[in-house]
Amino acid sequence: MSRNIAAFLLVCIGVVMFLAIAELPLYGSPDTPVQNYVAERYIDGALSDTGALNMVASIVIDYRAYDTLIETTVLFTSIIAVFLVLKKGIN
Amino acid sequence: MSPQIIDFLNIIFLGFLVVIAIAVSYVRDLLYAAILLGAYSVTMALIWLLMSAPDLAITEAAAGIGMTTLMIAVISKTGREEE
Amino acid sequence: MGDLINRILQNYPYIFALALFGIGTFTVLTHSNLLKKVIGINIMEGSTYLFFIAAGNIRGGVAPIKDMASQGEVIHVNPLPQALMLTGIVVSVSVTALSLALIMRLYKLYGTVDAREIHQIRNEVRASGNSN
Amino acid sequence: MSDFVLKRVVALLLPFVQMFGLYVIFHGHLSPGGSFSGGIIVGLGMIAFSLVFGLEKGSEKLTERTTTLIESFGTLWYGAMGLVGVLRGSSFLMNKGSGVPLGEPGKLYSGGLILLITLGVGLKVASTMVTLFNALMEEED
Amino acid sequence: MATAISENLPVLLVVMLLSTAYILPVLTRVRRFRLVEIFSILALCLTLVGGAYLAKEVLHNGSFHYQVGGWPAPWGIELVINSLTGLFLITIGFVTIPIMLYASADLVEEVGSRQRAIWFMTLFLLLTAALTGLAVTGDMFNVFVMVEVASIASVAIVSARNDAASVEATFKYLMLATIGSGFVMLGIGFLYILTGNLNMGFIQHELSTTWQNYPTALWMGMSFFMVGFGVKSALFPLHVWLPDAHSTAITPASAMLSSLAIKGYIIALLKVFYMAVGAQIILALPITNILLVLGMVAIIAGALFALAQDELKRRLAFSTVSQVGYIFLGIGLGTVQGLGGSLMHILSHAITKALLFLAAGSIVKYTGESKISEMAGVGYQMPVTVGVFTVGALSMVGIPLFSGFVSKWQLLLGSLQAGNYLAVLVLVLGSLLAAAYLLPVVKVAFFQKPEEKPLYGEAAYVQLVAMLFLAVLIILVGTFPGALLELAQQAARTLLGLEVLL
Repeated sequence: MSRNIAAFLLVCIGVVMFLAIAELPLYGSPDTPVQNYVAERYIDGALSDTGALNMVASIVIDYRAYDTLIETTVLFTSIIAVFLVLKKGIN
Repeated sequence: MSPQIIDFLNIIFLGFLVVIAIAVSYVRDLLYAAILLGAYSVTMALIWLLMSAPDLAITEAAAGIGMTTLMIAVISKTGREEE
Repeated sequence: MGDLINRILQNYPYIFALALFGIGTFTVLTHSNLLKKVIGINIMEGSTYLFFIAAGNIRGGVAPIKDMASQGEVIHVNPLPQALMLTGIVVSVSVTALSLALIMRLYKLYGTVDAREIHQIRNEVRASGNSN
Repeated sequence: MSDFVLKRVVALLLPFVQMFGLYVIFHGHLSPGGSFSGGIIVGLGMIAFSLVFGLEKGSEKLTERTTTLIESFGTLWYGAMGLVGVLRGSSFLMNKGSGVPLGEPGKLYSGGLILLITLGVGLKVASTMVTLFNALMEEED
Repeated sequence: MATAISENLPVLLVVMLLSTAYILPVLTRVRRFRLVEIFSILALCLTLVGGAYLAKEVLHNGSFHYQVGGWPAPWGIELVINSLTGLFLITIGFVTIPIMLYASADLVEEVGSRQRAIWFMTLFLLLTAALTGLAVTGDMFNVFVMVEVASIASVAIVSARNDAASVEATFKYLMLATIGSGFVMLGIGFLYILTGNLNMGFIQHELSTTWQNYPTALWMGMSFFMVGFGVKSALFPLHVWLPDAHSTAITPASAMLSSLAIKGYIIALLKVFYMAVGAQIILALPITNILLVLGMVAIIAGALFALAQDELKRRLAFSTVSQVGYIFLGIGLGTVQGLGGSLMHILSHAITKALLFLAAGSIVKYTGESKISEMAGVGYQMPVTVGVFTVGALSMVGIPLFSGFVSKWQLLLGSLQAGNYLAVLVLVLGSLLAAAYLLPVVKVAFFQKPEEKPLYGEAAYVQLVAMLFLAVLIILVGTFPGALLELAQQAARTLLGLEVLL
């Protein structure tokens, strides 16, 4: 029963999704909103701004380093959570 | 490679992803399901390579295999069969 | 109409991404086996990476790594979605780790990894607690 | 017999796996890869050691206390690197303006704080993988 | 040094909480456990001080921006500190300090061992840090990462007791929270594809000219956000995880989750809707109407479910579903009064629900009874605890001079202003139902004689202090809401774009 309801809902959502996908900028074209001034600065300026050849690394650990700090925290959180779930701990 | 070939390969691999995702629902043996998850990650890593994201490819492959390892470790304790 | 279908077909990675998202969510919601649920979560999160990376891709673009040797002009794809999805992968690893730990704990407490059976056992325990 | 072969092969392969993981970590700013992927590879190498040579032997090499310390200090190290910028009178997590030399592009030491941060996070991720595996496999109560 | 701190205060608040959390697990060998607790309470107090300072700055000088790493806005991560930030930071400070104080009394005994207590406190601090980060952030992907830390930490603290009931609830919560995260991530993806930016201000700027080209895609993205944050903040039909999780967790955890964690996601939703997409577009899309309807349904349905429960903590958990409905109703009204009222309700419900859960936890623990019908005469044995519970209940009902009245009055005025008389009716009915499900507890506790002489006494000294602190806070906010109400109104004006973002 719940399986049928879920399938029905997903089909409904799917139809709307097709309409939404048709409105999105075309995949793979070089002049979508995504390839704008933001991406340009990362591609052209990363080497002089951060000194790293790999632009992904320069974004991850320099331009958006704060995100990566929090990402490391996510990992830390999950480790502490696993401890809390599985271990008895010492007194 | 020309963009058309890349598109073609992309579609094949993406179709493969969908097949794996559906297969997970029908496999009764959990070990197979976990291995399918590993295959999912590796296929995805191939797609990242085709979409020129090597960083993501290496991370996805490593993370996927790591998760499959942990999952198999859990399955080894809880049993393989899905009722 | 033909234009609409053409646009949809050109955006094929988004279709696959949303389809995978649907399949993943469906797996999580309908399967009673907890490990299958976790695999569904992984499929779902993988589809969101596909969505982002497809957005940043350019046909004929090269990987966003500067090559000191090459001289010619090359088009690099947008590196930002790739950086974001690295974070996304870490998040899904963390969630998977926590859910596996919870499955181990549930197995120790209930002796099964099936959500329906666990629910049944809980209800029985609650009912017997009431009668006392 | 097969156990013997497995042990020999793994003992032979593991150094290379670890070297590859460290390479991925150290060259994160030059080539694909980085702290997270490299850290997972190193961690998976250690997990393979535990799987083949036994859990006790594995956790002898890396005790729970050590991994907890690495967990905490890997993340603290990141925060401390961020504070360099604050102490220099500029913004949190600043790299270029914080007075750390950026180095020559393309060389191993380039990118200023990027290499240092990658190293700390890579170690942390490796220990995370091992800790996860040990916690899941451990028989408690 | 002082200037370095005050200039970098927004990010340093988050980093200070995070560093405290990083250090805590190393401190397992510290002999005096009390020191560890004081250490973490100190960090929370610093957050309150910093938050109050930021709120004061914002109230006088308007909102300001901070660039992490020194990178200018669309490239780096930008933090935006406005009145919304100030209000939520103060809420965080008000609620976390008493909860931590309360927890310090019997945490070791509740969770099993000292090390587990330290892990619990670590997760508590990480949750606080993530909520602080959500309050200050101005970047879409930063919102996602912070939400992720918050959900993993809040999922984990549910299972702190590690018994059969709580672990099952935890797993359910984790699965639904992760599906919510997936939806949020897809929503961010839609916004990113349409604008090419992650910075909220820039997204708004890009969308303001181009959004007519893709209304369906934008609506799809917005509904993804609504479902994602709706699951996490227990909007009515998506609340299924909440009653189990909040009623089986240990007392400090359920107080924290019910009062703050849920509100953090609402703050994130507000940031996405009003700071990233912009009030004009949101009010033009049929999004706020959906929220209005869902909010009204949630108020009534949550209250009816609460009435049907006999277990005290479950009743309070369903009451949270009902009160979250008030907040969404205010958001759905889309006027300054309504939005200001719902922001005020975030604060007043946070302190009220924290107090109710702490008091209920004490009652359940010391009497050993979890059913309301078996709590006859508790009030004679635990006069202070039941007394503060009464204060909380009156505030929840919305009696004048208690904090709940301030926010509900604002919401009522907002509905009247918008000419929405159905909303007025629902608000009044919700308050009556709140009286119907909370006041019987007080009646049973104070006016029914127990059958046999009970053997229990009052809760621990520290716990009483924590609860009295919250009770005094409720009355203070209810009597002198001036500055806070002004802050909420200013935040509402800022969000609706009526006050120019500085």
